[in-house]
Amino acid sequence: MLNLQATIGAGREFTDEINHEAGTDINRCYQCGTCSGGCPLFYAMDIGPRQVMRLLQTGLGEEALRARSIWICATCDTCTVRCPREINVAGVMEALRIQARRRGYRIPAAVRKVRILTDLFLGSVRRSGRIFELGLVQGMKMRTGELLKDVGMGIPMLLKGKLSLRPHRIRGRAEIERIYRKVQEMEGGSR
Amino acid sequence: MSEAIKTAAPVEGEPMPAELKTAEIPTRRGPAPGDPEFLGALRDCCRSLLAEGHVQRIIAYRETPDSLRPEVAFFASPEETGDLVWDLFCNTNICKYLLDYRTFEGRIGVVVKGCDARGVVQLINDMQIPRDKVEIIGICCPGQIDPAKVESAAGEAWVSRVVAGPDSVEIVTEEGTEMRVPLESVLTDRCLSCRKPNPPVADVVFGEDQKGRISDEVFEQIAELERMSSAERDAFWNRHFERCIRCFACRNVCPACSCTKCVFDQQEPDWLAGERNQANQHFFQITRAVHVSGRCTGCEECDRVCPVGIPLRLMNKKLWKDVKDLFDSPLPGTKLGVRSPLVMWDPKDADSFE
Amino acid sequence: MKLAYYPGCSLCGTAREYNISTIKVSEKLGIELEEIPDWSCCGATSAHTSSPLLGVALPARNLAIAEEMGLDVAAPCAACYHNLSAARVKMDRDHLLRKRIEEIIDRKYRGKVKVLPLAEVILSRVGLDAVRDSLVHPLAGLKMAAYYGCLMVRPKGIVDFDDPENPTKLDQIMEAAGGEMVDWSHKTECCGASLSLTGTELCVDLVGRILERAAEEGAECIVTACPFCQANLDMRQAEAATKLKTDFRLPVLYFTQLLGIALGLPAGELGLDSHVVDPRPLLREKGLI
Amino acid sequence: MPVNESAAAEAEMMTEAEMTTDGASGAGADAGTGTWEPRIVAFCCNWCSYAGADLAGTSRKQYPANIRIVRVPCSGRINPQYILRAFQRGADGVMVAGCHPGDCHYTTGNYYTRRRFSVVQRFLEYVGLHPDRFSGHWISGSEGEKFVQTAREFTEKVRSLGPNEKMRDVL
Amino acid sequence: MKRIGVFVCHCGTNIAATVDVEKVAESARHLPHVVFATTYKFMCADPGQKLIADAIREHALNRVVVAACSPHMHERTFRKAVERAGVNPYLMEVANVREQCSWVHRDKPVGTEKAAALVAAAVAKVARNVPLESGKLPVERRALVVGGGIAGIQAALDIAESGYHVTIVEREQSVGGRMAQLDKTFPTLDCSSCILTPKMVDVGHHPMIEICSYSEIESVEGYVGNFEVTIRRKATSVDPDVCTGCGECWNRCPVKKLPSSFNMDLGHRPAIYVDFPQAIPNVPVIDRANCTYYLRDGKCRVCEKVCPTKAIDFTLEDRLVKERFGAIVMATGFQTASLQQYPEWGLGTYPDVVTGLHFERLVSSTGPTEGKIKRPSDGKEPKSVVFVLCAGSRDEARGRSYCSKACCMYSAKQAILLREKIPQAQAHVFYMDIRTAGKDYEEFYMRAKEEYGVNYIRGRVAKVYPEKDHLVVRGEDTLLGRPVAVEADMVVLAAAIEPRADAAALAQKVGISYNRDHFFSEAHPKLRPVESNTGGVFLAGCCQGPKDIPETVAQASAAAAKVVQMFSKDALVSEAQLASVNEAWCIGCFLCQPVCPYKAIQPKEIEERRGRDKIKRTVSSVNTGLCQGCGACAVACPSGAMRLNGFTDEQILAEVDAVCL
Repeated sequence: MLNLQATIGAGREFTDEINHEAGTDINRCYQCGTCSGGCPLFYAMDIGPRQVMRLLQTGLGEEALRARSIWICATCDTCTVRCPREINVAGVMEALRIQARRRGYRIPAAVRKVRILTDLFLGSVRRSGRIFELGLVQGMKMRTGELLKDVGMGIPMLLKGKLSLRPHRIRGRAEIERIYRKVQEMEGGSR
Repeated sequence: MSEAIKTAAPVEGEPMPAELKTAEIPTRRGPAPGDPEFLGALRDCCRSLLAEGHVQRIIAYRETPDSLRPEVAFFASPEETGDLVWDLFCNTNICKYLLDYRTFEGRIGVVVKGCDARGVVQLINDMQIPRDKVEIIGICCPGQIDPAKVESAAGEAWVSRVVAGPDSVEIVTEEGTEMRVPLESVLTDRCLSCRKPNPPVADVVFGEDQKGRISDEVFEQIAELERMSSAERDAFWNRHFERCIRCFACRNVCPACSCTKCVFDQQEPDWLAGERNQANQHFFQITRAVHVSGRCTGCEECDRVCPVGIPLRLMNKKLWKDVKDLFDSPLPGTKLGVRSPLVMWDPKDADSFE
Repeated sequence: MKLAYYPGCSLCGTAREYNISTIKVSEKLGIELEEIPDWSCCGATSAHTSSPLLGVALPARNLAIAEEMGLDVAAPCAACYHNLSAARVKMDRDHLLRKRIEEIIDRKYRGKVKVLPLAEVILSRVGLDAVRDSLVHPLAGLKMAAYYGCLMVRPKGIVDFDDPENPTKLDQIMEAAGGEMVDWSHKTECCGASLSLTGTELCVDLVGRILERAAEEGAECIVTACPFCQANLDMRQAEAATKLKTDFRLPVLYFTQLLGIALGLPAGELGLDSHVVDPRPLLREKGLI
Repeated sequence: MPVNESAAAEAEMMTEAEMTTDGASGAGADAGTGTWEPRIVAFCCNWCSYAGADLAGTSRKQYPANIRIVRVPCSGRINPQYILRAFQRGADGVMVAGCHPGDCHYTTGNYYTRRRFSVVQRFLEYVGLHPDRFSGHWISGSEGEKFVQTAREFTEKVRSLGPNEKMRDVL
Repeated sequence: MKRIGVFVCHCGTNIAATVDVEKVAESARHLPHVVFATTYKFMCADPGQKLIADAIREHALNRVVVAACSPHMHERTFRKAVERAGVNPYLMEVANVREQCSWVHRDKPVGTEKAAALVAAAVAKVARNVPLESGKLPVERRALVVGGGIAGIQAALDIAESGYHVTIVEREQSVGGRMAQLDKTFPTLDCSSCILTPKMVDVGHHPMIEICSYSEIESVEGYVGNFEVTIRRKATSVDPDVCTGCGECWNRCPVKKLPSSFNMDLGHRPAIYVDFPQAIPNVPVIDRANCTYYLRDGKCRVCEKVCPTKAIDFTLEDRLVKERFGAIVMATGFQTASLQQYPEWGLGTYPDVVTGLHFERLVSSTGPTEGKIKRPSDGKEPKSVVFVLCAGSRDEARGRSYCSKACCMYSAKQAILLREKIPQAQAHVFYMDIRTAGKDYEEFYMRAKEEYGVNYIRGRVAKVYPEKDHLVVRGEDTLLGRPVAVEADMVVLAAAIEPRADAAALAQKVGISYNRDHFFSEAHPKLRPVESNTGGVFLAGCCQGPKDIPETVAQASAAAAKVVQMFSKDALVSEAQLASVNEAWCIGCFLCQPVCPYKAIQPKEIEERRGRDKIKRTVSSVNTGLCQGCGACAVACPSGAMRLNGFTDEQILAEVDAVCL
């Protein structure tokens, strides 16, 4: 049996933090389901954006941190645009993803690749200031073991010069490194 | 005499006639003040008006022992007009005396220069005297001389006589010494920036239309005040309002102030208390200025007569500038039948409210 | 008129043809593009989904450089336009954030720079009449479906290029280029490109839905202004067709490529050879190349 | 003059002294904490802004108690001399509120308010009153929230300016 | 000798909770002229009013201050109470210590101090009040009803039945309004025209009712009891006295294909038309914008030729008719939202996406499809129809935060009609909350689900798009927690009810206020729902807010009762707080005259002694019949000669002084 006034009390602080980060107010949500209905990836999610809002409203926000949905969300903002209660739904999903990472929650296996790609992407930018696409794809293959994925696509793109072999390093690389460190200091984040 | 323009007194049901017929300036013109026969022609005109019964009284000026300060005189018979005079020392605005003649049986003639004539028109627009009861004898004013400036130019010596030329003035002192100074240096302050020296409405006019002197000096002073911080402006006006002795000369000389029972004289409601603290001084000055805004003809008599020299023109002209910017209305007293813009409205008015 | 050009990482790699056609079309239309010196990546979705500050700081560096150049920024790539515009708007709204970002990127940023997608530059600064006047091969008979995707039009307030539900600006440009535009319902339905490497089977479903609707409305090709959408719709088209047990050959082109053809630019220079679904047969059939 | 049974001769007019009420605490001192609290007089038109203030009440929306409302039938009834009087008696800020132009219950009342106060507002500023101490608003009967918002913002603005000395003549 | 009594109300706990009423009464006792101060739990109740009466007797009070709720609530109540106790009602002032003090300041000491100040202000003001008598106003016992829908018809019938003349001004060709467009009505499913047309006929033939159809309000002058309304009788090109409504003209008119707005553009009508067969008045009008005679100067004239009674007269022009009325009932009804801000639903893009009113026309026997439900795109019979509720309503993001109240019920009805006419068709309803707050409403909704198998899906529709030959409606079934798509041949959007497009402009013409959504504002939502803030103007139907037919009819009869109540008195009690002139101070400058909105100021010759002789002069004077007490003249008068009783300069200055100290 869920003791609601307890969970609401306990979860209030977390919900307020998410409200602050997403710059919105989840208590306005009247559970109409437009966000889930319009979400292109809801069918692949374990709990839809509407249910995530409900969890946060009832203080069970922590549960959302363990869900696959916050990693599947493509931040396409369809939900935010159509929400009749003007809630930044995509912002909430993004804030939950950041909180999950910051609080070190285990990421469900099925969506772990999203985290791997994000780390590879940010690592590549940190090193050379721009994305080294080939390095990214190889990094994904190494870290996920799917060596033959899209191999058919790779060769023609190479031939058409769409995949440069060397990363394009910018002069201001030190600046980018400094930005990463500064952000880390300010956010005290666990990268 | 020109046929008097019939102005309907307030008729039952329609208090303000839709459009008073604005009198065109008549073709009959007398000689200009500078002209030697000017004074004779003026006296003849007044004498014949009285003699032929067109008017029963004429308000003009008369000689006094102090030749720099002629006095206001009320001529009732043709003979008296012998010592009627008009020279460049006729600063006093005589139009307000018409208020004493509201119930006078008969017509009244007034000898008025540009600013005085606007006062007469404003009194007519304020329904205080009907247009057909006033014979306006207008004079295109070359600019009035400030006696104080002449005396300071003459230094210690007593001034016995002054002969005003077109652009210079000859001062003759008791000891017989003579000195010539440029006209501009002795003109009354307001005449230095007078844009409308010619009577806008008159039955007969003496002299040709004068250009007047364009100077934005007062508006520059206002702009400078507007640039100050509110604390500086507060200090500026405190310093001036402090000196006000509440003699009410500014109110008593103003053609737009025609109330018989002024708010400042009322006990109930107790608008203005007697004590001369900064609150009451502010209340008096601000209320007086706001009451006449939209009807002030810009004659600046108030500024001239203020015994303690408070720059009232800086207040009146500021209000006039804002009224003109906001409502684009004509200068009060220049057109018959025009009411104050503050008793009208327009859907497209500017809006300073949120 | 002169603009600071921000190509973005994709236009230097997989979306090479978008870069070439953008530069060529801009020259033809008199838009002077000066590449932002030493620009860096805008962080795409990875930055703002990992750290709010990083998501603003990375684009802010480029905005600061553009501000030094004193030029508004033209960003053809929808993702870069979204991130640059989001950074600008967030810093406009939150004075404290602007101060912290200035500290992070160690550069002055006063927020005087506007960010425009290339389509907006063509529409508002060049004008459709100028495009019509310089047509050489109007795209007569070519039925196109304009696909806007999500980043370029959503959310309102962060990007204000066009209506988030029913955008029409790309349609207007391509109609000015003589093409026939199809009115269809999935113009702004998300194609899931950010999951192309991490959730490929999801992409296939989403791509399938979009292409099915476009084909049903009689479109012969898809026109877009987003390298993510182009890559996703192009590369996943075959898998989507097999999964839906139907076949549709809808070449996915950048609007600058087709605009280039309409403006008479040589086909060879527009990178028409670098698509998975080859557009050249269709274009030859229409007599455009 | 705390007289319960007023034995004073029936003076038709109020003498100045009688006006003082030692019942209410000194002007401006807040009953609770004793720190300075700005006194704000709001002239509200009966049909719109006064009704808006009522709506703020029925919706239990909180706003600073510094605002004290004087009801007038129409914003067109607000005489600029009332503004001067309020500052004289110790007000630190004065608000004038009426119906939106076009909505006036008497059709044209607020058009004159708009004209009159666009002149008076500039003139008050010109003679040295700080512009943030006087403001005008159009608030309709259904804009309870706007009344509260305006009340809060104006109170804070006046609070930041401190007590008003100009034209103050508190007995 | 002023003896003031102060009565501070607890209002239960509404005031007493956050204002120390005893302390307020105590501080009031020290105010000048206050000889008695007390508090009581409910001043407005009988015991409270009795308390005032007793105190007046015991303490010989001649002025009263009641510190309670807003004067808008009980000023009238306390004035009557004071009057019954023998004191002039205008020697009573209300201090608003509830809405403007206790309810908006929770801190008790602060609230108490402010309440004391407000009471001090009321006492200072009442000390300067003078006894006033309200005058008598003549009443024009003729009512104007704006709008000929069911609200207007019901109001008109009730007023006329009470023996007073009523003029109905209806913009369309016929009365009937929205209800004429409906097929069946909930919850009884009886046919709309069967219950409406008899009333229309009554209105058509009632001796006391004049119908000005195809007409609009041009301007409204005057005030309660004495409105002067200019009505624009638009030119119909048909002489109503001669026309018998035989129908020859509209059957033979060559211009056939004009979209019929009555049928929501689903059907067509000729250039000379009546809205629907049972139209009252049964006299057609010519649509001059599309009639060949007017388009190609003088051609065609078929209707003129075929008309047996020669009723056609192309030369008729608009006529401006000026009439006097004592009361006005606003019954201008509603329109459904255009939903242009919702491209994701495709209304206006996909032909098979329609609104509730379109569906009513499709299912109505007088409709374009004679009652057979057919898809607008290809005329096929729909096998699956989706009804979408809250289409535009309850959506603050796009400008409409309110619930349109009637959609849940009429959508259920439409689903039932669909299932009755096409038994094998499926009816789905996407909803957020079903609201059946009426008698037999919930039972009707249950019948739709049980008896007619209507499928209710809890979820707000996210997108509607065409696929092959049908539409797909996408959303989430929030009870299942899964994404759902419903293939539909037709989608019916229950579009939000909003006021007519020109409601705001009409409100300004008549002089009544309206809210953010342009619904007319009622004087008090609970206590005076059918009165506007402007005396003599009453409200009925959806123009005041979304509602269904039963509520509309109830409001119409209520408004009629108010009108009849007004007419039943021999004269109207006029406002007592009017302007008056202090003739001694008035200099006759007439600055007051142009600012008076009611032209109530006229010149007056008076005789005065000036020294020995008598003089005659002109001063201003106020026509108490026209003056409404706005006070603009009092401010325009520099000397203060023009006074507004009840709000004189002395009173307001006293209030300002008390409020500031």
